[in-house]
Amino acid sequence: MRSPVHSRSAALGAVLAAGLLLTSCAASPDAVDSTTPVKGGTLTYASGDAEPTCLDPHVGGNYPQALISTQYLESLVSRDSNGTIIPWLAKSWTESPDGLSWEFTLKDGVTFTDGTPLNAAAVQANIAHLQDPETGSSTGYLALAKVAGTEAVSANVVRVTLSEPDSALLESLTQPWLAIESPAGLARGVEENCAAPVGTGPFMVESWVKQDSVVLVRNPDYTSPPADADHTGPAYLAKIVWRFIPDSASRFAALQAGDVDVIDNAQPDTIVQAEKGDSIRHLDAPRPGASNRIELNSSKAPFNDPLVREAFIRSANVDDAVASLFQGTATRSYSALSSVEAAGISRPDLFGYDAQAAETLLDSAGWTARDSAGYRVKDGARLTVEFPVSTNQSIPAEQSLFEQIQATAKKTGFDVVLTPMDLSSWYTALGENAYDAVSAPYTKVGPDVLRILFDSAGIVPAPSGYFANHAQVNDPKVDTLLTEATAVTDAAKRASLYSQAQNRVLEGFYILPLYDQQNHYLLRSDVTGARAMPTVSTPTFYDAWLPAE
Amino acid sequence: MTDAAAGAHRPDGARSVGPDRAVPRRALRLSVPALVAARLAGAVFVLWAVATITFFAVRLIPGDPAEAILGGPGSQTSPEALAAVRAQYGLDQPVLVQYLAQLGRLATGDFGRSYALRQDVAPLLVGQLGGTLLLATLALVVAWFFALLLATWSTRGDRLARRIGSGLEIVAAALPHFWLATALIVLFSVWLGWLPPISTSGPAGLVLPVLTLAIPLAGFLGQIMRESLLTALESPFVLSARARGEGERGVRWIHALRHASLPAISLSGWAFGSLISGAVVVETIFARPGLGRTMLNAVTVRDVPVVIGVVMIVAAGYILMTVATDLAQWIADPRLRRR
Amino acid sequence: MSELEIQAGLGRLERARTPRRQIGVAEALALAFALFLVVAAFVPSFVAPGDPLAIDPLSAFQAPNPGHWFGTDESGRDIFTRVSHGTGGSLAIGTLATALGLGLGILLGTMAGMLGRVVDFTVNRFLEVMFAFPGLLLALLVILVFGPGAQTATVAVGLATAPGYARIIRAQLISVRSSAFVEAATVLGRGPWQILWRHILPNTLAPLFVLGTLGIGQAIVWASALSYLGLGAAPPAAEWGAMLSAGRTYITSAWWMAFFPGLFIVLTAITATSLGRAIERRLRHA
Amino acid sequence: MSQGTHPVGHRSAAPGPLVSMLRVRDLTVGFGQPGENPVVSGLSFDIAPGECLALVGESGSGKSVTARSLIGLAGDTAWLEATELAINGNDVLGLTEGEWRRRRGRDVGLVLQDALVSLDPLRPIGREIADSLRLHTTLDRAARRERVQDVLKRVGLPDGRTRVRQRSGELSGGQRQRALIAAAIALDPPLLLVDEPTTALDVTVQAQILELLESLKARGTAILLISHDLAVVGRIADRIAVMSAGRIVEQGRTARLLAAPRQEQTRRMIAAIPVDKPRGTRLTAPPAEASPVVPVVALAAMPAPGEVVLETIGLVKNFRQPDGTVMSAVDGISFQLARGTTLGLVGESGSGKTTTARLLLALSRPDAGEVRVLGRPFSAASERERRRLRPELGAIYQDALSSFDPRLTVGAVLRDAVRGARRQARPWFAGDGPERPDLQVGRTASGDRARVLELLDQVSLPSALLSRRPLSLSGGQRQRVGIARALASDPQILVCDEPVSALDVTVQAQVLDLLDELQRERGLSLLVISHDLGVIQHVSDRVAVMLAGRIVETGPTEQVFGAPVHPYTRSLLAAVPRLA
Repeated sequence: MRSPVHSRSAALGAVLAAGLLLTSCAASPDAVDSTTPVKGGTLTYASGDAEPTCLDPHVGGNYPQALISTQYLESLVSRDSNGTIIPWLAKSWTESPDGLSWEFTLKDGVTFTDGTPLNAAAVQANIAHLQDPETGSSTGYLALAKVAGTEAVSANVVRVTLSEPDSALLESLTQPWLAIESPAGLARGVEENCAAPVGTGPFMVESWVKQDSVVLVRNPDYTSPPADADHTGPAYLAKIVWRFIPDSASRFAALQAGDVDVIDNAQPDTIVQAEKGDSIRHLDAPRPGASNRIELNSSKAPFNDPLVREAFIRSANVDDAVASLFQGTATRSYSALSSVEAAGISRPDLFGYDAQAAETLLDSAGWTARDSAGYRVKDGARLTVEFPVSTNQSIPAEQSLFEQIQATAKKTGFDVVLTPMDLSSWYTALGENAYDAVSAPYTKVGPDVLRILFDSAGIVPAPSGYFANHAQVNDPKVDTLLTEATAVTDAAKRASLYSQAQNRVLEGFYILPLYDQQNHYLLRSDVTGARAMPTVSTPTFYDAWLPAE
Repeated sequence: MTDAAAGAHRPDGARSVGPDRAVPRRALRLSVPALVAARLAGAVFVLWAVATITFFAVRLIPGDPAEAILGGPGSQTSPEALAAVRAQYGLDQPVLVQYLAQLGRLATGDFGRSYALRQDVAPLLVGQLGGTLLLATLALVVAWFFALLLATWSTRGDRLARRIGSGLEIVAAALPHFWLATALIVLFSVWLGWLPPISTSGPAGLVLPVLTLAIPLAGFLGQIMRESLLTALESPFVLSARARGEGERGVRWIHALRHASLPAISLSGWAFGSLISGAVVVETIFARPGLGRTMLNAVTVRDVPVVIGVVMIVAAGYILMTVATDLAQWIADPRLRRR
Repeated sequence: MSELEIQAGLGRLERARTPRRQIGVAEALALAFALFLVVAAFVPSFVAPGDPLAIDPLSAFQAPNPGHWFGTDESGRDIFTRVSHGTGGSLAIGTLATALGLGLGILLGTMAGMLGRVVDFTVNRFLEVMFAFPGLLLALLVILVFGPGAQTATVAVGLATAPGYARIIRAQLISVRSSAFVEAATVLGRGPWQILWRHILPNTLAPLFVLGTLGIGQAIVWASALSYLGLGAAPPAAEWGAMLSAGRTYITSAWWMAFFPGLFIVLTAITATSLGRAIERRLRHA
Repeated sequence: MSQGTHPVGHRSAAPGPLVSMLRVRDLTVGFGQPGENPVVSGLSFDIAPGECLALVGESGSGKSVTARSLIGLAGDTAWLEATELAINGNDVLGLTEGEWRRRRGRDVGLVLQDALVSLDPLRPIGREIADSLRLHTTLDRAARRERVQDVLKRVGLPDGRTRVRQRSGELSGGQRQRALIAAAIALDPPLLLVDEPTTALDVTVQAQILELLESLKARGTAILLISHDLAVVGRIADRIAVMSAGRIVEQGRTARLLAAPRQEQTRRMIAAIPVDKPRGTRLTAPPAEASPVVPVVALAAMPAPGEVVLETIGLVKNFRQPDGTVMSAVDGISFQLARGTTLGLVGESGSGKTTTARLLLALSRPDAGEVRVLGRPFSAASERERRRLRPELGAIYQDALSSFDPRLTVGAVLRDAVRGARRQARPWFAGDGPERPDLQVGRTASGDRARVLELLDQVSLPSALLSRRPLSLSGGQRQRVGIARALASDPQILVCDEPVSALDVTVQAQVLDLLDELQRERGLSLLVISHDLGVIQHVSDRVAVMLAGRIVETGPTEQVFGAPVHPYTRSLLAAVPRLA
């Protein structure tokens, strides 16, 4: 393997060994020598995600914002590839014994790119900003739900007090949606701050041409890389042009043609194609949090019957579908959590394809008759599974996967009705409880995502109709386990509680795990030193450099 | 009766159905200022109607615009925030009041604020307009060039050339933009690697988008030019010119092509609309900023002010294009000036 | 001006020059393809006996080969089978949209052409306004209101094409109504209804057949464009536009997935154009 | 046969002059494979400088192809053979396109018939005229402009400064024709080919154009004049060659040929000319008889002028002009048509003839005045009331083709007319209109076909035409179908609007004879509208002369033609081309 990362320090070797994700395709001998980073150059990044409406990830808080803000904003803490929380803007932190108070000591001499200093007041302002309803934060707001108040212990030390213990606090704080921005920047108002947030990161937002690109330039005074970074001081690249190319074929073609250097949302076929040559490298960075799974709506017929849920799961030939559609770029998951989450447990025994077992289960559930089309019927009603598909959230290969599941489940007698929808129709369908199965990604650092997805509190929709517990798991036992896990600080105990909760959910056949949340980047092989953050797997180009022209 | 008097009237012998139709249907020929005023009134009417239709069509959209403003149904919004937004955008007013307010704002050039992009619509669209105009103008020029080339080539010689020309044009005119764009990318970017598959800052990035828009248009224009070129080449005035010793090139350039371009000019209004429709697809595929892509995105996220803004700009563009077309015809065809 | 008006006008221009002749090679090919489409639409299993939805993950992404003429898609479905079975859906969308557009066009055009100056003026202004919305934009607006889907796409395309039809029909009606043979019938003492029935309607409606043929091709292209943009019929429905849209994702590794559905759209449009013009020629020469 | 020097061909057909500006021997032209389908064969003639040879024949006789072949413009698909073809003593057989191009406009000019379409409507005429100067001389712009002014003066278009900027559409018909001639003679080519130069023009304008050609001849230009009208060419041609089916059937000095035609075709064409042929004279030989030009003394058979069947009282029709002013197309016209007679309405373009015809047929509504039919109100009645009178009023149009529904066959057209007539003839339907039991008796659906055949027979058309569409018929046949349709309701009055102006002279003669026969057999009353004084003189009992929407003179035909009172009538009559 030739990868420049590989040829570098042993410290990084560990990172790689942990599965960090820089897989190079083939050896390219001429690149071996170029180990000295080159300063300058412009890297063009093509994102297949939607163009953010606001570059400040506090506002709303979605993945496209996380992708780009990783380049210019930084969080208090980060996470390394082993799942250990590491220092970033905060050089150290302590937790009070009761778990209700945390003190963060900030790095010295860090300034925002507008020249204002990073201090305790700035952190306070950011937390206040996230908690201010006017900001319209959703992800960050949720993550800080238990934060009751902040206090500047000294200029460099900030204390965060909680209303109840939160074992997930540090994990939450690693996320880009909780990054620290310049209070002066925030004070400019939402509009200006959305156009060009001011942070401490290695790059700064220079300009943003809507529907086209955001131009980022190097922060010459950068001093605050996370602990797992490869170098210190300013970034090597002089400029990043961040483009939005929603069409995946165009995006890949642009990469092949050398018009862009990095693309995200790489499709399986393009990955396979790229791996055949040596001009493009593949970076596989599954997102943390939940695995990609089909959630079965247990609140109404037919999936209120566990037997039917199990029958559906048994009738779905996921393995063959994943193999054909993802062509080896995705691994089958049997877990509720992403494979990067250490707390995840895997239960291959529960999710194997067994059409015979499915038939038997349906028979015993009372769905014995079949209609002329071959679908099971009971009391005159067909065994229909309404499956709204969000075309925004499911990549084409995933939509094809659903089609294949539809085809295999049909043999058992399920009438799976796939309805592709745009995002707002999809949310509406969910809000109206007009679904039996659904697949929705959820990205969050740490196993606390289980609470969001499976706690019965997540069934009650927000005023807008949004809720996260799509399987509508309403199990007091699960609730108890998850609440307890949040409050526990002991790692082993916490792991055990999460593991119990997961087993209960998995054994209840509420979900059909498919694979990790796919997150593939393709890079031209002359891009050296780029990596994905072990937090939410967004790419960072702080260590990246391009060969001199 | 003198010679001159005959000009005022169609010769009796011309048709059995007579002077009733010698006077055109739009009987009232007006003076120039009156004509301009009528044109202006017509334009204002169309714009008003477009705004009205769009406004009320948008009323029919299911869902609460306030939610859209707050980031769509997926975001967690409080009832207080919704109420605040409704008041801020005037959504709590009666429909008629909102309608009049909207008209008033449009009349002063205020297109409102985008729900999704958190930006005033007018500057946003002005920024997007340039890209689309550049694309459309280049496509129109290239299409005219291709059409002229094909029309003159295919009318030059034998029947085979004419068949080939006609076949090419029919095929070109039938090519949907989305398929053509894909085919061009596969051919020129993926297989040959000659041209970038997306728009880049340099002129090379414009080649494929422009070709995508220009080829089908050239098919249409070419068919029309070829047919009218043939008609012109067979007309008595061309025979007269030949009888004066005019050669093939002179006949084409001095006489025939001018006649052949007249019907093609009159199509420019349609061509504009077709290019705008095409821009929606082309800008999406080639990742170019522009009105088409803005419109598509706005429709996808139901960003009503942007939709209204794009529709208004396109309608205004269409009206301008119609005026320009009339003007071009008026310049190219002196027969229109006499009336 | 609309695409249809141009197409219809071209047919007429061509007619002025093309001598009447036997069915040409192009027309014969168009006729053959049209026949294939009709068979595929009504008895798809006759053309392609397989199941268009039958998956076979193990034979996914096969390039065209003797077993799969058009190759297979990402789920191992046979593309020829899918394209053939998609004919019905695509033609249905095209036909229904054309019927809707033509129906509205007839309604508006007849109103304008027959009901006197006030109605004519009103309808004309309305059409002017509609023309200020380029076709796809109008369709997008309809979709914005009613949400995406095959039915909406059909309605959207129908509405977007209606103004074009209306204007052609109105012009045709006015031209026929003021033609010498209608006056001659008046002189012969025919009543207005007799004239309408015997002369005006047949002479106005005959060209509609041509328009309809041209229109179906156009409607299919438009509906496919909407599907392509993710606003029309959705996968796994074997509709051409949706197949093309799905196939485009794999364009760099499996070009056949997008190529063949696209080819059928193009061929259908060409066929509709050729047949429309051929019918036009024959109608006028007959 | 020796070439060139032979001044007078000993072939009887080619009495040529001494010096030949154009010399043609055995010219054969065809389209397609060489030798196949000749449309012109074996033509031989000469034209001397200052001489005018007229090539006369009916449509399709090959006249125009001949003219175009002589300037090398017969077309890509044409082939041409001749033993000799020389212009100004230079052999032009087998010239390349480039060589031809250098000769066109310089050695030989061509004037086409319809100046409106023969001049580029988008170019100012100054440019068109200067073309040959630009192409064949080295004159600079100013010199060319100078020459254009001269040429314009010569063709009788003064005010050259403004004229050169005008385009053909801005000129009147006569001016246009002059400009076209100017473009052809800008370089004074010694040979001018003129194809139907006066066909679409009014008679007075026609006379002026002929004078212009006369003056060119006087300057020594050799002219080949092509026309279908012997009367027109008689005026300026020195010699006439009569063409039929691609061959010259007779050639000779004008006076001789017109006075003593030797060939049947020539005789027929001369006989067909209506000018100065009294009312009732046959213009065609009856099929059975061989003798030409038999005056039919049938006047006695005509009913004495009596009751007025059609009457107009002070008809006025105004139109709004493009510039907003109001023009009276018809300005207070009153006339009466007596039963069994023919009234001829004559006038030039724009005189209001056609508007009058439309008012008579109640196709448009008069702004003042009234039309009465059989003594009843017609224009003033509602269409419903009028419909009862319509069967009494048949109409024949100039453009018969466009008056037929293009979808219908001849049979269907006539069946429609017959059925309509039957329905209208029902007594209860006819109301207070005239009772027409004659039409009703035996008129059943089964009788319709018989009636259709009867009508066809009356206009001498074979029943084989029933299944044909009018588009596939000849002009004469179409006009006969039109007449048959008009007769279906057995009308008392026929309004004929330019019934023969689109037809060849011999066909015109047949149609005029047919109308005459029908009138005598059925006692029809005819209103004939025409711009052609010859036709009017021939068919009318009384004549009304129209000028600018008014009737300036009216009276019995012999009186108006013999002793015209109004100066306009006099000028019209002076301009009529006559054979003598």
